[in-house]
Amino acid sequence: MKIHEYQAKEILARYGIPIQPGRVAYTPEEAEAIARDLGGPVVIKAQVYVGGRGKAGGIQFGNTPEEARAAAARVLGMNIKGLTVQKVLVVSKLEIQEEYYLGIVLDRKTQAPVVMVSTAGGVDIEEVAATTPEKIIKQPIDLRWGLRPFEARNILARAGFPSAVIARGGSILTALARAFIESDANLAEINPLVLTRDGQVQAADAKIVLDDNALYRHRDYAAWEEPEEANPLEFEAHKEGLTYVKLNGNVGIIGNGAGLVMTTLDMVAACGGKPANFLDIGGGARAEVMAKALTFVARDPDVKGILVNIFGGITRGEEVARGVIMAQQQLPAGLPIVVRLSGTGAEEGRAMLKDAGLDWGKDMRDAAQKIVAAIQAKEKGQQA
Amino acid sequence: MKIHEYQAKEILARYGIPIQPGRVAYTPEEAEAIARDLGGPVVIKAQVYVGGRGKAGGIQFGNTPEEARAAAARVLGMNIKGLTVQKVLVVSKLEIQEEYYLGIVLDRKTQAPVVMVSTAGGVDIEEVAATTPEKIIKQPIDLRWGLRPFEARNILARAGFPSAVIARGGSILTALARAFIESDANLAEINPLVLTRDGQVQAADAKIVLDDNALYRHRDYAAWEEPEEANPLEFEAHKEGLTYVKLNGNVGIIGNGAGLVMTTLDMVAACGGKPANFLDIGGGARAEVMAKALTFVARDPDVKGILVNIFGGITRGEEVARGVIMAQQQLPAGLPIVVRLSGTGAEEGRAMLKDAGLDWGKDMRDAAQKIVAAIQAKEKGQQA
Amino acid sequence: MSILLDEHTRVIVQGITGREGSYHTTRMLEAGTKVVAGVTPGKGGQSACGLPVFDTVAEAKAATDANASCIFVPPAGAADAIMEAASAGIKLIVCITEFIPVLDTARAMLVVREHGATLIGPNCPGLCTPGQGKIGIMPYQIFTPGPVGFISRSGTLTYEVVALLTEAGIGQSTCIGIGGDPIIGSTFVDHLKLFEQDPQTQAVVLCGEIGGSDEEDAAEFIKTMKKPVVAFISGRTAPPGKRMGHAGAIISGNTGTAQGKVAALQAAGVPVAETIFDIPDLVKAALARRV
Amino acid sequence: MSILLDEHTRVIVQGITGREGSYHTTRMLEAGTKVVAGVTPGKGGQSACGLPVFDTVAEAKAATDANASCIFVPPAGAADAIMEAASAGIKLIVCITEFIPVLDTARAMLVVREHGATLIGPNCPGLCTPGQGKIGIMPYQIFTPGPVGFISRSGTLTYEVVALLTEAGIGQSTCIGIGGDPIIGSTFVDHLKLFEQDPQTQAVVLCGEIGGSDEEDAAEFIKTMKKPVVAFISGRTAPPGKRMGHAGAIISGNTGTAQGKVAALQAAGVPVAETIFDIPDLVKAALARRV
Repeated sequence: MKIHEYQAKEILARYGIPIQPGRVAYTPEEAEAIARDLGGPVVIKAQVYVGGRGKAGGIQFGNTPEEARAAAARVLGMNIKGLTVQKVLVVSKLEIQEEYYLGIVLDRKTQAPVVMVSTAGGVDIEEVAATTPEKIIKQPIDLRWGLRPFEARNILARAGFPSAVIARGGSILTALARAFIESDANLAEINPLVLTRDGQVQAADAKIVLDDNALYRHRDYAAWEEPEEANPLEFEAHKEGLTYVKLNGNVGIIGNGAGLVMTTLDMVAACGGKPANFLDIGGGARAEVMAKALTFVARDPDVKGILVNIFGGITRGEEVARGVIMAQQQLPAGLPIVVRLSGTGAEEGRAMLKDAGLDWGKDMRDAAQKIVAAIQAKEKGQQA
Repeated sequence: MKIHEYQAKEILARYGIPIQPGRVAYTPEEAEAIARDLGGPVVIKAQVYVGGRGKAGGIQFGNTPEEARAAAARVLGMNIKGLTVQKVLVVSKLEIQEEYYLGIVLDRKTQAPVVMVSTAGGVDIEEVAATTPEKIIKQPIDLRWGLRPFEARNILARAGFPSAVIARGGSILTALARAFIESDANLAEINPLVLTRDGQVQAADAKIVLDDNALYRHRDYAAWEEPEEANPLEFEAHKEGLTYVKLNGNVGIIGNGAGLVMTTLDMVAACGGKPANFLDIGGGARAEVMAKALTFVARDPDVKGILVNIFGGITRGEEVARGVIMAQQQLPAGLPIVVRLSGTGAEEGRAMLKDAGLDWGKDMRDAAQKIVAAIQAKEKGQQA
Repeated sequence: MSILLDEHTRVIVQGITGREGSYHTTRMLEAGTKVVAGVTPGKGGQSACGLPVFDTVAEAKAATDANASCIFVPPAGAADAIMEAASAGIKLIVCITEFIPVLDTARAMLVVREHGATLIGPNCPGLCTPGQGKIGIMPYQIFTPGPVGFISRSGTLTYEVVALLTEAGIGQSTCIGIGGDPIIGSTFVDHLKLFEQDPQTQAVVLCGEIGGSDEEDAAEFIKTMKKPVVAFISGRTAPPGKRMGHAGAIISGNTGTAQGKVAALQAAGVPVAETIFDIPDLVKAALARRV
Repeated sequence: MSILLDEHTRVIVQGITGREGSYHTTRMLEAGTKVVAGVTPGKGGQSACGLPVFDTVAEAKAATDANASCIFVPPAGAADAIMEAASAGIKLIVCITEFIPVLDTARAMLVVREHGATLIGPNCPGLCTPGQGKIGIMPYQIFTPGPVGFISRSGTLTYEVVALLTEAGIGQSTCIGIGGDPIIGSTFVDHLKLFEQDPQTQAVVLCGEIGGSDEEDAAEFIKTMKKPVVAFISGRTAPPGKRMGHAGAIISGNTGTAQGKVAALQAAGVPVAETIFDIPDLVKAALARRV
């Protein structure tokens, strides 16, 4: 789960990592009031779930409360990579002397969180990794220990951090690792970590991605989930317990098992169609879940037809068929649906579908070809 | 640091360990009110820092609020092993089916916390250890992991806990280990852990001893420190930063370094005296600390004379002499004091003492003999 | 012969008294798997699916001499169950459970490695040796014994492809679903090594997907293999940054794309099927080359 | 010869820029100890006591080839400092710091053991090899070289006894204060083993105290030793359940009493001094028997 910069900083602050004072504003007036409270120049930062907001104009400055208000007015409502800015973080401006990078990411290969630090901070770390990889020092964390203070200092020393930053930076990195582990993060980074002109070491920006599977033990963080994603359907699907990803095409796709659904997407594409979504109903779904999935996919106005591809195991063909028939009445009239059933209960399910007048495919390819053809026929009909 | 049963249970409850509902009462009226709130029969338990309060009558029962009041009236003010009961814990009475023992203690040899469990609960575990040691299963905790749930279940299974208690008892033991480690305990035990007639598993009594050296990171627990010890001087000494232990004799003893002070005690005893206390001023003490230690020791009415034994290293003889001379005016007139100085600054210190008319010993034995003789002479003089 | 699961495999089921655990234990027994006991803390001494239930894996192992475990424990306790099995000396651990917090899996892996055990999964369908039985939730009736080893990160896709192979008359030695999580107990390479040594196996089918670099690592290893490998990669149409159902199926920046994996495998001389329907023919050709 | 500290010992001081650290570093240098560098995070590049200061032990070791460390870091960071030294490959670590939380020491010991290092302390005065130097805070002028090894759980008591030995004309090979905490890095037995092997050492004085069972363990080991040992135990008048200054000096129930320790040592044939004034004569007698 992605969270906003201000939320990531709230986590860091719980672990004693110094951050700039500031608060979130939803209106220019609030931004002005916060700037007045803080005193002195402020930074207005768009709170959206995408990177690169600086280049997009989502970070602006104000030397006075009035300027802060004007800056917030420019940033609020701004569209950044398809996302509308609905809130900004207003923080005191730092007098920056140096910028560094501290990050921890879950590494599949070492099967552990890996610390990455660099004296090249304040810039895109993937770019640093691509162009000057020697500027990034990496080290896996032994999860039995966490990152011990001496290890944090050693990493910073090896990366060439100046002595003045090693002691406090080491404490911050140790705390960042604790925050990562105790919050069940997949990613936690401070970029930049800044050394200010008056010698403070602070986290000027932060990014944390949490493990969805661990949210059950972090109720406070789970409450931060927001329908602010590029597509609100994904947020709703998640709330409904459906694994749904919005795509750009017009063929709605439902299946059981992530690999099978991905393969169905690929198959539709191979047959000349464009998938509108990924939807995995998981294992052992009952008719009600199937019906919910169908009506959910149909809510996307781009969807011109739906392919259901089920390989029955724990999931039973009759249940799938029953679910499709249940949903049929609620779906837009004339929306093409092709169902492909295989495995447990496939015979029975197919018979039920036939009785209900629904199309079915003999295998995944056949079904994919049928739904693509049905949509093309319909579009031609509309054009004609 | 010792804490009371109700405080230990507060810690356990933070870790999700089930305990009986109840509160602390300072008066019989409060006990009655709590019993009324709880409803049903209650147990009134003396809150004192010693074991064996049950045998001493410090645990009583009340079936009604009125009985609870009467029971509390009997227990409050009771003297248990030299301690006056100032508060009682009032809790709902459990219908006990079985009693077990769960404990974790710091083990010097394995250099780790060691889990000890037994199905022989509710009795003195040291007695079980002495008479039927096979009934106690022990296992060290790997501090990198803590005690993992499966390890806790394995220990209980090996100790012969019934299946009905293994799942919940395992969770409780895991939580007890977390409480031990995260609170920096030296000892944490639940005795008894009870299986109630209605199938609940609860901590009916609890004891936790905290590591004094780690209290700086547990401010909330440190605030529980109380002047309720058998000797209030020990509590005050601790607040003053002095390492002081009250003993039964009449020779006040002050020295630098724990081993040296213990040896001085032994030497005084070997010379026919009886030490009144142990007081270690630590390394590098200044005159002010020395003076404070002297006036502190003299506050014990049993003290009939004081021996100061210093081997100067970081601690300087002049400072010691200056401190003794500073304190002299505040001490009871005619109280014999013998100072033995060796090492750094000893010459200068001895000269200062001579000028001030104070006794000194050429070595530890000589000084011990002198103070014992001085006290005996004075006592004879008083008898004559 | 086969790999991992053979006639010497004696299986316990952790979480046998749960809905999933009892359902699939019955299916495993029907498939001929030697399931010898179950484990559910607090239910020791009871029985389930006609098998004795123990409170701990240690007790179950001592009583039945089990050497494998199948885990159906819910996510909050699944990593602990893996550690319990590994610590008790169980050498083959199959964890079906989905949605385990990934750091829990990472911790469990420290114990699995320490004890030299093999973990399949988590978030996997398990494995199947046709004719011997299965550990996990694969539908046993679609399999048929034969010369092809099969490894996949997916569940239902495995069934789909195995059904195609069986229809085409191509039997399987052992089929393994390694799981869809970012951290899994054993990788393509681990099992390719075993198949390379297995006398029954004449060719291997590898079904990969987007995310991570297991397929790229496999391609590197295949360069050193004597037996032919046929591959399929799903997720060619998946966009970057989106988790496609499996927690591990995500393209991060330029890494983990289907295109990259296909290219790596092809560079290692592996024929990569365009669609799953091409797999049987590619396998037949591979087997023919082999003979 | 001597044990642990000899002419090849190159010492760094962790916490060199603190009050205690800098004071005792100067004393160590005066005693002829080869102190080669200091470590204080955040002060790398500065100098202290005429020595270069580094941010990390790893850097200090790389620059100076140090093989020993003396730790004056405050309690909250001392265990981390021990782990840092051990992880950096320092083989002799002397931790002077008192009041370290005992679980911190227990954790540090896992690392010390893993790296095969020797830890003296914590809460100890360090060690001294007369004629070579000292690591720690012992007053160097009271020592004189000779044939007697010395091990004690106490600081000032060590000085007291060493002064008596020196006055009696009995010199020392190496004197070690092992520390007064319940968990310490090295025990009487560890050092008895080294003294048994050391050609210079002809007899050993062991000063124990109440609490724990280190003295009992030592008694067991002494039964196997060729060299004579003389012992003294302090705390004969200490009551049970009271912590006598040292966190480790506490009688729990019937264990850790002075009487028990004296009896165990005597049963192993060790002469135990009634008071410290008896020690020199017992040592002379032991040396005489030896010759």
